[in-house]
Amino acid sequence: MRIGDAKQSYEADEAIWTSSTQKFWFAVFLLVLAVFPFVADAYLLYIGCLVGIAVISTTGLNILTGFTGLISLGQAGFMGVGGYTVAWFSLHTALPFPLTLLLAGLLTAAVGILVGLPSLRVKGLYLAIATLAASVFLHFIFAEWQAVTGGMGGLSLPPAHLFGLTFQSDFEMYFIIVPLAVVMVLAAKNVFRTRTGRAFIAIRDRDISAEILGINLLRYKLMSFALSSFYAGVAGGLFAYFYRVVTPESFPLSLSIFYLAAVIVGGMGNLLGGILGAAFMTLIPEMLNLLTATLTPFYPNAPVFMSPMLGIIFGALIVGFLIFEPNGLGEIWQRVRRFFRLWPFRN
Amino acid sequence: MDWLFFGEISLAGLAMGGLYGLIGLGFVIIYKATRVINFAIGEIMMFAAYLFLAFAGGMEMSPWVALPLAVLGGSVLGGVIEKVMIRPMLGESSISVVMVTIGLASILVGLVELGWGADPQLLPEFLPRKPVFLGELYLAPKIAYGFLIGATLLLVYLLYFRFSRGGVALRATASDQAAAYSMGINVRRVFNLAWVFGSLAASLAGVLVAATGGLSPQFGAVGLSVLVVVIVGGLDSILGALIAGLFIGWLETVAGAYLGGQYRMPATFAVLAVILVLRPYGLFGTHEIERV
Amino acid sequence: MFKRFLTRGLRLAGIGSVAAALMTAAPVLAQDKEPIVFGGSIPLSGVFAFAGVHIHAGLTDYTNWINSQGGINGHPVRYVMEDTGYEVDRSVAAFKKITGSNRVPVYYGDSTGFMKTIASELNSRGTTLMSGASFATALTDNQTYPYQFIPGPNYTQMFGIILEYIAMQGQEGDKPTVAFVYSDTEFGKDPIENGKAKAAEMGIKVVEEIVTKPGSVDVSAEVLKLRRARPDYVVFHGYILSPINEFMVQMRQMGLDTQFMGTFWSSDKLIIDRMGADADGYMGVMPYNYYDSAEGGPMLEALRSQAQKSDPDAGYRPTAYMQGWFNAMVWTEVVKRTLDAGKELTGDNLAASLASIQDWDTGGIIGVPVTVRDMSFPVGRIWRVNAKEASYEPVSDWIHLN
Amino acid sequence: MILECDLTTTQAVGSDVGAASGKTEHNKNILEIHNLSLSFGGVTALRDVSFRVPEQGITTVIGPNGAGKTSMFNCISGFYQPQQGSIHYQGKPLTGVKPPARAALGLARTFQNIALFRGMTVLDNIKLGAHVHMKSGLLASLAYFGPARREEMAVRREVERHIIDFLEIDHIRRQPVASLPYGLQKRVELARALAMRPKVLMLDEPVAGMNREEKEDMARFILDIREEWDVTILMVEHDMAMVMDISDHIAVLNFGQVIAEGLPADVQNNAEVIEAYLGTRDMDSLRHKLNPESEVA
Repeated sequence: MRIGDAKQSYEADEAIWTSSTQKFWFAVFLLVLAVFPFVADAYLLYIGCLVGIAVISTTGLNILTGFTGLISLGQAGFMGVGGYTVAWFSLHTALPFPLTLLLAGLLTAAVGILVGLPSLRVKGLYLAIATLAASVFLHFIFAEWQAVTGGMGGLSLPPAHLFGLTFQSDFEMYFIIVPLAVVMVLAAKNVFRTRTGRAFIAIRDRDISAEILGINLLRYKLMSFALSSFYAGVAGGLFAYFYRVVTPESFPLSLSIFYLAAVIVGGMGNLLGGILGAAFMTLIPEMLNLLTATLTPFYPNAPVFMSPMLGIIFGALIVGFLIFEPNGLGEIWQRVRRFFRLWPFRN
Repeated sequence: MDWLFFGEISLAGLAMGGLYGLIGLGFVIIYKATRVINFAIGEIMMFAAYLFLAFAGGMEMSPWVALPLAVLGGSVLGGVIEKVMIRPMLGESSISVVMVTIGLASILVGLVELGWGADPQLLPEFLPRKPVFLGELYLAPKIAYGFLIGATLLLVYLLYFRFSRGGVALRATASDQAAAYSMGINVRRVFNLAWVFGSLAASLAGVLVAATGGLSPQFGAVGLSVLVVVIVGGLDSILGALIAGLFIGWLETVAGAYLGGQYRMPATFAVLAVILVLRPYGLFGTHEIERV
Repeated sequence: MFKRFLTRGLRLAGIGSVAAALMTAAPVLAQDKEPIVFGGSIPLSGVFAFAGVHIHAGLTDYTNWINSQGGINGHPVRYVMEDTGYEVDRSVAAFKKITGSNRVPVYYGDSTGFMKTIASELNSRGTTLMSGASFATALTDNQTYPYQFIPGPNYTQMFGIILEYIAMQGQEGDKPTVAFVYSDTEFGKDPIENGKAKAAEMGIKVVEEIVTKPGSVDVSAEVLKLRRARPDYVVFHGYILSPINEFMVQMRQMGLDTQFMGTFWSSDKLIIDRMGADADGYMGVMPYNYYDSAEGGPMLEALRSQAQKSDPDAGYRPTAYMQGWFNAMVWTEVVKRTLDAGKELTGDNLAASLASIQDWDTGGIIGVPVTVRDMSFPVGRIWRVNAKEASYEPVSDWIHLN
Repeated sequence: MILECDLTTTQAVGSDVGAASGKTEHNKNILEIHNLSLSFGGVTALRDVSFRVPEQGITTVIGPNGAGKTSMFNCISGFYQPQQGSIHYQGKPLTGVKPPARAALGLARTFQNIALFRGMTVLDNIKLGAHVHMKSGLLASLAYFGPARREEMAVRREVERHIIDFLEIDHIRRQPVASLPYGLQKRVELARALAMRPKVLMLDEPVAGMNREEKEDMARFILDIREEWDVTILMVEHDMAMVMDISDHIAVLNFGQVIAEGLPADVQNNAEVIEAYLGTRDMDSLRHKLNPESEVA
């Protein structure tokens, strides 16, 4: 317990950052994010943008799977809907990027609601498989609806633009992706300070009791699907602007599993954990490359033998976290924080 | 309409469907006893097929020695998986357990790449090559003989579960874990046995499927078709797995032949979607009553 | 199997040791001139790894060879690569990392997806010319991809070469029929529309068109379709191995005497290694001479001796190795032409140098002098598997499309 | 102040059952159950059950284990759909009204096996009870500042002042519910039901598994709630001492049927009830009856 954190008002008590120390560190964090693109090299900047997109998508999936307890294997498909929406509007209209991204989010939310419809009748794994079916259908549509999606070859799109400015380089895209990621994570945090978020968690913990306590299950499950897919759609839209190409092969099933893994490794039902998970999982291949490069001088065929390790590490992380650290990186982070708060008085 | 063609296509599909039924059986055994949905079943199949490749190809054993060895290897793998990864997850939410099997799938793919490389492989031939004709209907020999071997194991399994002690224990555990426990059945052992038996069926099917289609670290994708089979049939119904296996195998092949290969997955997943909406617990599955 | 596993490891160790040696060897050769960097996103793992390791070997060996020849106009060559797992986002990451810390005039891209994705960045930078594993038709569009070229014929051109060959086989007045079998991927679908148009133009009838998933699938039903269509030729595209083998074996079991053909990535020796006697008679279109072909030429000899030197136990080198080597050869030629003209190594200048290539003698890698058209080398030859010799033998002359 | 008042009530009820229940008997019935039948497959859970719940009173449904009491609650909550019969609430049939709508109408409840949301704090669990009375939609929630925050703060104020203080759980409001002892969990569940602003508060075995002290606390809370909140209480309970002490009206269920209904004193002397409880058919409830303190959850 900290000294002096008694609150004068309920508003202050329910704020996201309840102490000035927390506010200070958040401000520092924002400052770092703002300065980063000016000091980072092209490679780090690119990775930074990738992490930003992954954070948005992971947060969306966390809302659905982590907080509402509805497992989804359709995240990549939803991102694809967002990506193609942005691509189509960029090619056929002159809409600026905030509008195309909004449309991407909304259209994906609509698709999410459609996919979520069976969620009242089917639960748990059956629902997961329904989302898997959705991703199969979406992939089929991406590949076959030639007129709109460009078929297997996909679509190439012009850069994002707003008020005559275009956002083309990673440096420019960073200023779209990262602020959006921050805003969207904060918005998700807000949801869990209100009745909507409580309803999601109640459904996850005990859906039947939640219903008897006055929560309309279908309504909130669909709302969770919509919200989650909105995030996925925006992430997919950013993906499209970032790479400027969308093809059916950009959104494979393995990407859905990647995001599920990010949620698990980060911590289901923990927004901060989700962010950590997204960053961590995005960085793993890069860390592995680094390790390979370090090993190569001593062990020349390191690249060939290290590469399959990625799959093994990826799987081992999922299994290991589930068995040994089911609350994920978010929980580890809390432990570290507690340690430093009490340090050096206790260890 | 060319009925002979339709007949041949259907036959090919049903033969493949028989193998799906066998894999579905492996899936259902594990689910019935332990309530675990095993997303790694395709990768277990793949692992056994690579073992076969190692024994029959690399070590140049007779395929008829290599086949049982590979299948045995696959079942041991199933047992080890249960002990190491599934048992610690007892009592956790089903989502978590499923994710463990997804993680496991990724590990198995990595291990296979490490051991055998990423190159596509062909299994040494061990099935007769002489074309099979049923009346006027042509059937590719590999799938015909594959079907026969699969069907034999299936029959053995059904008899085993009906009459043997282990089979009874398995069935008892499946119908009521607590009751089985109080009757002195070693439930943990049964869990382990279920994984061994389930993986055994999957392993045999894995070798047979790889023998017809070839092998690569991406082989596990066949697990998706199996998922459709068991959901349509009902996760806890052996009969459901067999019938749905035949049906899905047939549908996949007919859709592929008449509409094009890109329609195989959407066609079966459309059936899956309809089943999920109309009978979420599958055609033959048990509907569980929920309690507050 | 353990023995094979071991030899595979040793072979790879050989490749690696050369790569390591290169880091230290390059500065020795430097004649105080700035090194020229060959960059590469190389798929050492993932679904394309079987080719990636050999592409890597080809690029590595070429780099060593050219440095032993004094580099390019006295500039030493440095090959800098990173593994991508054949995933686009990692390929892009590798590109950013490598181009971030080096000036990279030429770069190897590992997939069509990557090549398309990186195009906008490449165009806005204008510093780098790129080629790679992709023979995608779309990349020959110079408007959209001004800095990307194809180290051979694109897939449409490969179909063109195959169709020309087929047309030549027909008895008078009687054109053979053909069926296309391709995978349900971007790679697989690439040349199909153009291929059908070309066939129609040449009066060759496409009697069946079959789409399958790539890799391990049961194709019995598709075989039954082909059995009814009875094409004289079946052209595979978008596969590496499976299910080509299964089509061939099953159709022959039915007593059909169809001729089977495939495009570049389906014409590796892997097919012979895995299928054995069943591969006999299979034909592929290949722009380069096979490593073990009877052809000769100074460059082909140099390649063989360099390959021999880098890994004496490896023996045969697959087409992916040839492909890697040829890419590097073209880069060298282009850089050399640009330097000779006294120009800077910019994307535009390099592209212009490439376009200027006419009747270029590749020293036996390609059997005829080649001319660049639309950023590709539209040349190739039909080869046929002789299973007894375990090799491909040429059955046509070099076909140079116009 | 509260403490004083409820002690006297308990004593009064204990000493003179008739007097306590007499005052509510004339009130009209807020809930009427008519000929309710419910079965699962071949198993009959309720058979032709009828009874009434007088407004403002404490009505208790008793009966041996498996008599259908919880099924009864589930029918009233709308979670089970009875095959026959009807439930009238404030004179109107509830047929076809979905569970969340019933909650909004003022039917609140607790659960036999505590159904708190383990992933939330005590405070959030209680606030969840106010869900049906809140309006913020998804967009307001995302924005937070503005209507959503105003509403949240209003609910927080209400919950803090009227419920958390009242049930004496201020010290645990920030704790996750999973870490609380059983008795406190039961109290948090009661708090959550109160946050639903109930007209009828349904309590499923509110003192099961509690020690004597906790039971007395709970009885006191129940009586206070009835007094201060103008609530009708419908309760399922095994603890006969408490049931007889605080109930105004009792319905006895056995094998899915109502075998007696009326004032505690009447029910106590009913031959069939004695048969049901003292007869050898149900050892479990006999044990409860003879030695209520030894009960463990």
